[in-house]
Amino acid sequence: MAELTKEAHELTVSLDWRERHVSTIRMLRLYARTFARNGSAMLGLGLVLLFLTTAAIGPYFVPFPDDATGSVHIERKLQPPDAVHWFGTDEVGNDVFTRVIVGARVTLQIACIITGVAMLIGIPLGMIAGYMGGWVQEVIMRITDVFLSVPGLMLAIAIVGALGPGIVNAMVALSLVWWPGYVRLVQAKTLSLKNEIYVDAARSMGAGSLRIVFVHLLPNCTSPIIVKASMDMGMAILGAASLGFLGLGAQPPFPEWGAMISVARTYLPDWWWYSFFPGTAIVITVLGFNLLGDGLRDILDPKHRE
Amino acid sequence: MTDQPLLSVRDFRLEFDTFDGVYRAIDGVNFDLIPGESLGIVGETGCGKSVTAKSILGLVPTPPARVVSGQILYNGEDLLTVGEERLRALRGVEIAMIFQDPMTYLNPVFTIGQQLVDVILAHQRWRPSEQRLNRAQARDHAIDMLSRVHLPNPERQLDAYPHQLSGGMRQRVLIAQALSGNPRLLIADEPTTALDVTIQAQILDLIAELMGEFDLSVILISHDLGVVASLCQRVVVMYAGQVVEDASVTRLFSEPGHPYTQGLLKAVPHPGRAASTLSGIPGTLPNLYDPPAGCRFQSRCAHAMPMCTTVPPLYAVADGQRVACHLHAPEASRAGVA
Amino acid sequence: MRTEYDGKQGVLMRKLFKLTLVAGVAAAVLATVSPAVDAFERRNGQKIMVMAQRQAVPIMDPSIKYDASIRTMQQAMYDGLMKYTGTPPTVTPWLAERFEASDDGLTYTFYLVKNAKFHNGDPVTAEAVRWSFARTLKLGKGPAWMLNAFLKAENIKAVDDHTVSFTLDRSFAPFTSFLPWWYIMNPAQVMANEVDGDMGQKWLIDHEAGSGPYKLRRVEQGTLYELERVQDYWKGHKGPLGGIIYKLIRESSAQRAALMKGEADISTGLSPDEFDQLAKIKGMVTSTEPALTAFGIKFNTQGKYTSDKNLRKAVAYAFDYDALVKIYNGRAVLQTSPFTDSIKGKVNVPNMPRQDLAKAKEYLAKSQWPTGGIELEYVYVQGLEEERLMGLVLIDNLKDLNITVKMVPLTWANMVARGSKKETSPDMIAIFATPVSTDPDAVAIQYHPSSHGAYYGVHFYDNPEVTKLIEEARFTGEWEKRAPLYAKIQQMITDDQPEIFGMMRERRIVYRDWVKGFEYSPVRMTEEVDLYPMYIE
Amino acid sequence: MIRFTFKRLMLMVLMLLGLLAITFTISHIVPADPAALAAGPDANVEMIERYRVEYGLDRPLAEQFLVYLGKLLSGDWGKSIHTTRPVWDDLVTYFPNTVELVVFSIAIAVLFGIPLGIVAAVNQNRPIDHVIRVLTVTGVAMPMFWLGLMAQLFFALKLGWFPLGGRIEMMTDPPQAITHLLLVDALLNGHFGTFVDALHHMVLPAVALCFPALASIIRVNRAEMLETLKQDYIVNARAQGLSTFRIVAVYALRNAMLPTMAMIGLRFGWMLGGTVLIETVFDWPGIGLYAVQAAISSDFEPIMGATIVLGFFFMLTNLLIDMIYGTLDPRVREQV
Amino acid sequence: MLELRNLSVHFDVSKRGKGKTIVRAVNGINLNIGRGEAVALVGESGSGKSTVGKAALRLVDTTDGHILLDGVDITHLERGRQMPLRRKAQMVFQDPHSALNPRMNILRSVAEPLILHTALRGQALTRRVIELLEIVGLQAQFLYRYQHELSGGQKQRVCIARAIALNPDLLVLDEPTSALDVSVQAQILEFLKTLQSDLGLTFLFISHNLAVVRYLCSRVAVMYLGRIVEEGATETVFTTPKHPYTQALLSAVPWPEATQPKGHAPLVGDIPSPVNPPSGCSFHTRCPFARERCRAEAPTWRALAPDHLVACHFAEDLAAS
Repeated sequence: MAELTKEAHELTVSLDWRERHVSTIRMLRLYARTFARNGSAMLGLGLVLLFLTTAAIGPYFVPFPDDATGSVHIERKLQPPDAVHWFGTDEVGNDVFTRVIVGARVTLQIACIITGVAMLIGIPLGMIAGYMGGWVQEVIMRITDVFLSVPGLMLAIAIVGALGPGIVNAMVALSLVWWPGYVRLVQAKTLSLKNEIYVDAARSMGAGSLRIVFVHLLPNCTSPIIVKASMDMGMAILGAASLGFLGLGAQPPFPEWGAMISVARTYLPDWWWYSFFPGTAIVITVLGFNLLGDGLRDILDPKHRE
Repeated sequence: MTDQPLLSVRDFRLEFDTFDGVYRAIDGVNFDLIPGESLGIVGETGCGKSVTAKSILGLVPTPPARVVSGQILYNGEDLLTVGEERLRALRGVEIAMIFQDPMTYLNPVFTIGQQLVDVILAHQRWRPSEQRLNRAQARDHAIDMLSRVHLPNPERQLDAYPHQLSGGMRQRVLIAQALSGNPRLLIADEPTTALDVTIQAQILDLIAELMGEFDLSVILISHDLGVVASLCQRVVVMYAGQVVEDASVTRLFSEPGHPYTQGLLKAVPHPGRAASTLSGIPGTLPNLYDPPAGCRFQSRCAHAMPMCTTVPPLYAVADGQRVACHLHAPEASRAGVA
Repeated sequence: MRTEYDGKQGVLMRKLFKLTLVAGVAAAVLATVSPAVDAFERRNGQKIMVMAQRQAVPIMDPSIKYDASIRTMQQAMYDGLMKYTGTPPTVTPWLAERFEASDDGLTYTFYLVKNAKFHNGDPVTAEAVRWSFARTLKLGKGPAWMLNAFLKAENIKAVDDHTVSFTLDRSFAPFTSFLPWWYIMNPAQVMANEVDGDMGQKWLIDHEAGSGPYKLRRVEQGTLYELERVQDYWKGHKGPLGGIIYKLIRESSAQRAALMKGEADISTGLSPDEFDQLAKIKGMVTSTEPALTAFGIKFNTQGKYTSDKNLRKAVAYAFDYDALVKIYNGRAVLQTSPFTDSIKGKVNVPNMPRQDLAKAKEYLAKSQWPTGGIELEYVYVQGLEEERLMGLVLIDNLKDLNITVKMVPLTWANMVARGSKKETSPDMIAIFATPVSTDPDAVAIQYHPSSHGAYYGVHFYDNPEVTKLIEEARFTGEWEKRAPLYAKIQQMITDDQPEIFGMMRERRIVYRDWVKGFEYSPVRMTEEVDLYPMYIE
Repeated sequence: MIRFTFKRLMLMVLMLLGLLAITFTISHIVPADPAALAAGPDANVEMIERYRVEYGLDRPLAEQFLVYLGKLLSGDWGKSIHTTRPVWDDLVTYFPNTVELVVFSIAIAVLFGIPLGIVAAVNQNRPIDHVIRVLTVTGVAMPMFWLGLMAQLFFALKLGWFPLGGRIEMMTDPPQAITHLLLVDALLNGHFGTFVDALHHMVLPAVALCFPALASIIRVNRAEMLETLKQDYIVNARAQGLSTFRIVAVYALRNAMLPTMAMIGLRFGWMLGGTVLIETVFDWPGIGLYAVQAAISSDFEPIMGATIVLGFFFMLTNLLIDMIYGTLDPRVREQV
Repeated sequence: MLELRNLSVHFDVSKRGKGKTIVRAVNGINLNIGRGEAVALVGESGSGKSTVGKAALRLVDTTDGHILLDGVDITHLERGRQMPLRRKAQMVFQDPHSALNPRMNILRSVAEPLILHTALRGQALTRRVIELLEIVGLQAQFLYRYQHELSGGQKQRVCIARAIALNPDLLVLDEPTSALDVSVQAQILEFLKTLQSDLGLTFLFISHNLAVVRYLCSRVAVMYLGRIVEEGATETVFTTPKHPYTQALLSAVPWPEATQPKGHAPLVGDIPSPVNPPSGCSFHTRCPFARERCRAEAPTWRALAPDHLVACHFAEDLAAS
């Protein structure tokens, strides 16, 4: 009985990658199918892809690449949209279309950094708090609570106010107010997963705490994290744009959308195109990430699956 | 007691439209319930017994469910076609239902009293106006019902929330709620599965007691042959959405007709007898997205034969026992097909 | 998935819809109750002028703080001994009928008008004047810096009810030109509201005790300030006006809209583009007088990079001066000297740098960074659109020198704080500097080491030779001797290039055509308006 | 419940201390010299030093914090270095305006959000559901300030239905301050016109402010209603013959309200943050505008004051929400 | 093999500021399991039987008493030194679905103990896993499947494969079949029976299902509210139960046949809360034979016959009646 049958042995050796991952492939197919049926999720995916493509290759195809880094052509300032300047020009004659396109890359960087830093801080803290429990959890969660006890944007403004305006400081500030959300999410998830029987089982087999946290718990936390991260990309863009709007975020000529609006709003309503296009870009991108996040939630979180 | 059935399920078929295709959950269910009778429906997970029971009261959401064919006649009235308004008038007043896990079937944020009184008041709509109860009377009625299900301190329990009661007490509350409209038929869907054996015994005794007291007919759904045996007079065995056997309790345990019933009996360990051997039924449930033609048990059946690819009707065997297996077909027809 | 609630859904839907509908209708009704907008506001039948301004007036105490918005209010509520009027600006006696200076230039005696009285009816006495000056000097804030170097409170004497004398520690030629910044308060009223020995500081934040043409009617901090006409103002009024509302509108687009809708009658601080847009509209009057204010981009002459004079020169020659004028849509003239045009003794300095890339590269080659490759910081006031644009111009221009520019917007206060130490003072700061006097000393002193740390001294320029000349000129009495000294000073400063000498822009003030009596004086702060002579027809 | 409230209040004090410590630290890493700031542009070194001593800026940070706490407890919230006005006076002036705006706004969000969520859930995948979903998705994606600007341009500037900004008509004298809440004071003084005028000014900013919250509330309420309607106890309620309206509007709603309440609490915080943007756009003399101006002038006592007040207010509302939670869900009540 | 001496496990579930709330899950129990024996621990929910199983494997901390495994006291073994224990004793859980990590395929799940305790890696590891799967009657094709793609019976087989991967001596089976349908349960029970005799395993079998226990185990201990009330050879306990609780329990189980057991008199009331167990004999609140003494005095644990222990003051009288 204990002797391995020959066929079984051959089976393991002969299994190629595809066969080994047949379950994963099937699952991904199911996800893809669920996703494809969800119209708004597909729209979100489309918008996000459009955004990512723009961020990736857009800067190489813009008509006036110099305008993105700040040049001055006062002679053609504030021209309405036409065949040359699709989105018009701004107050120093830069092509708004160019700046909006290049802004996609900047915006992507901002969103990635803010969510990335927040995740890097929040996820380990959340896992530690949830798994260790006791006073460690108390300390971490109380600090988290303190950060959450004041409206995020308000705290970010206070931080930027102290550090001084600028895109780097804005990102620091937003990351600093963003991580508590991840701590809460991961801590709650870890807390509930900790009582799963398979964790007990792992412990009964002698797995140590680190192994349990990273091998058994973390992979099971990924779904809500992915969903939140997708939503947060949009929210981070909004946050950075809000700071930019208040003049505390990115500074011109840095082609960040929020900063563009912050300047452009003084040119409303007569020179509407100047703020309209960056604003639309923000709405579309955030909408894309939100719809994508919603769609991901539908397929990753069975509770919301219909 | 007349032989006119109180409830008659005829050729009932129901499908679910799901993401992966059409799930043929119920495929031709037939049984009758005579007034005053207690009927057990047994079967393993996924055999469709719960869906059948919920269909009687129109509680299966449509979509995704879809009734393909059949009738569910209650006093001659087809419940599948009467519509929501009429069903509401029947629910709790004519036909009542209790469920498996008494915790999840009570709303956690309302007191027992609120939930009981609400149901009682809802029933008043169907009563003649001079007999209608007001809120205070409904409350009295609720207390009365709670004491009839032997819930200690009924008046105090009215203000309790579900989570403050034990499982057994919650099931009593559900029973009180179900019987508050004085129905004629009680459908009990695995009423004791979530309970401990000692509590299970209490609840089964209670149902038996109330059957007499309220002149009830009962349909008891369970996966536990013992539970069915202890309460019911007649048993319907279901497998993969079909009725495979319909017999009196005595007949079923002494002369099980269907290979599935036989296998089931051999698989259950007996608490009252010393260990001999057990044998499980080999194989797994057929895929109901693409069920095999004919008898759905054929792939696991030791007696499978070519004829099994046709759907076996319920052959009358003896003493009211009916078995859906070609083994019980008259010799002639068996030979004919073979 | 459709739910199983089809049966009673209709009823439910209808009920919910009714709820929603009622709420919606309520909102719509509210929306239509829009009050009609008049051409101008009235109160008790008298016309009220509304100013739409972006900057708040957080504090009105004349001893504590002054800036354009604060002075606009202070000037309306208080009187000074002297007042600036007209173009070119002259120092006109105001509460003082006249004054006499002793021959040594140390003692000044002021003779007050007899009919002036405070808003509560008390007469304006010499004692009140003495007390007001003493208070400001004692508190050491606001305009105290102008005089505290050579005037001690105990050397101010009330000679009689209407005569007050000042004895300076040493002679100071421009003394009287600083007096318009000092206002006279009613000591009785202020001291009656003293708390914990604060000399009425808390009370004066949003109350006044002045003798000016208007008195404070209400203060709604952060929203508006309303002034009410003092009917029996001792100097009389120029035209009919019941009061003035200084309304805060922080968005320039809203500010403009208010002006267009007639909700506001006068506005300052609009961007050149907005200004031009408004100027085209019928019924708008614009004032575009040249200002005393100079705009320059100051280098930190003791900073890491900009201590290199050749680098400074290179930047100055790379800069596109025409862009400055373009930014203002032509409403500016370039500086031809470190001194602006209205300053006495201003000469046209030859060889003022203008954009010349060859020369710029030449100077750069001589500097420590012959190939560029450095980043310079450009600090400007957050929200000042023109300064931001100049930064953009700078970025564009310095690209040719392989120098990058980092734009750092700061609030005015933060910027000044950063510039207060040579260690933190940025490489380049955009500064609008309005001299508080037309005397050349008011400008020249900006290049004296005693100015280091003040906003106009952020360059930390220190040329001992120039310093000597400034001191000499300052305490020289006769103009004929001073003039050549100042000409030399101008030339030497230009050569050292402590800043990019920019331009003088026109002030942009817009008001409705029913507003009359607007008087301009270039010595006022950038967005300051003298409310006294104005009225509505 | 009293015990619960008391314990939560004690916890709140601790959280406030934490919050104070955090903001104090943040606001003291200012690169600029606050004393130089305060002394003003023309100040010389001596004047700057005078300020430094006056504001206690020459002492170590920990000591400054303790001094600050001590003063706070004695009712002295410090004064603005920038304007020299006492912070407490400013907070009393500005904070009530924010409270009114935010409360009005959240009221709109809740009053519209919950019914719309129910309508969408009950009509899942029908046209009305799709319309509501589009509304909610764009609502969340729309930058609040952008929405505010557009609303201002369209409804105030173009159509002229609403005023451009501000709290009340400028010629209206505000009623005598009793509660400092303008709407309440107007009613208390019987100035009905002022009340309507103030409300009229509030509509645009409140709507712009509530939109993301409204969208979230609809979304959560819809999802939770759908989830709740699948629950066993709903099946049971139907099996016992309860009417659909009663099931949806009473039985399911109360359960669905629990997560919705949590979302309302969360969104309330966002709203308090969002007032910064909305108050900027609409010139609303509230604490957000005040805080932003303090922040950009590195004026730390007002920042701290505003942060404490906002934090305190947020904590109070969370307490309120927890108490509502407790009345809605008996299990929560007992856990405490 | 396994010896529990006066074992108590209490959980502190107090909430801050609400006074102490202690759940006395296990309250001083003694149990010896010999090598190769299959001992059942039966009782209703809340009786503490699962806690005993977890305590035996040091998955929960003991409050009092000692646990001896192969004569070695493991009661206070630190985390880092538990590895030998893990090799000797393994556990199979009630719900095989949640006992398998949903993000791990079967190969990874079964390999987990091997990775932790042996140097097997790569092909050798895979081969060993296939071997284990074959032992429990599963084919190699399941290797790369995930938990949700298997039926309940298959999942429980995977769990068993995982538990026997390190060739342990002791298996703690916590209700291994209660989540399964009867036809599958029968298969697993059969399989467990052969496994035990083939590999010479010692079983601590925790269950509420008396019928299953009777089929599989040679000895049985009945628990009520954290205490063992009766213990003995399965046949003895089932045919001549001495404790009134055991009697009630046995009579409450319906038989899968037309004739039901006689003397069916269900217990009244519910199991009291383990937070606040009744004084004296904890069963006295529900015992139809309770007398004054039961309320006051906890019964001693005594032997009625060489292999039949009971904790009841009046066990002899009841047996006689």
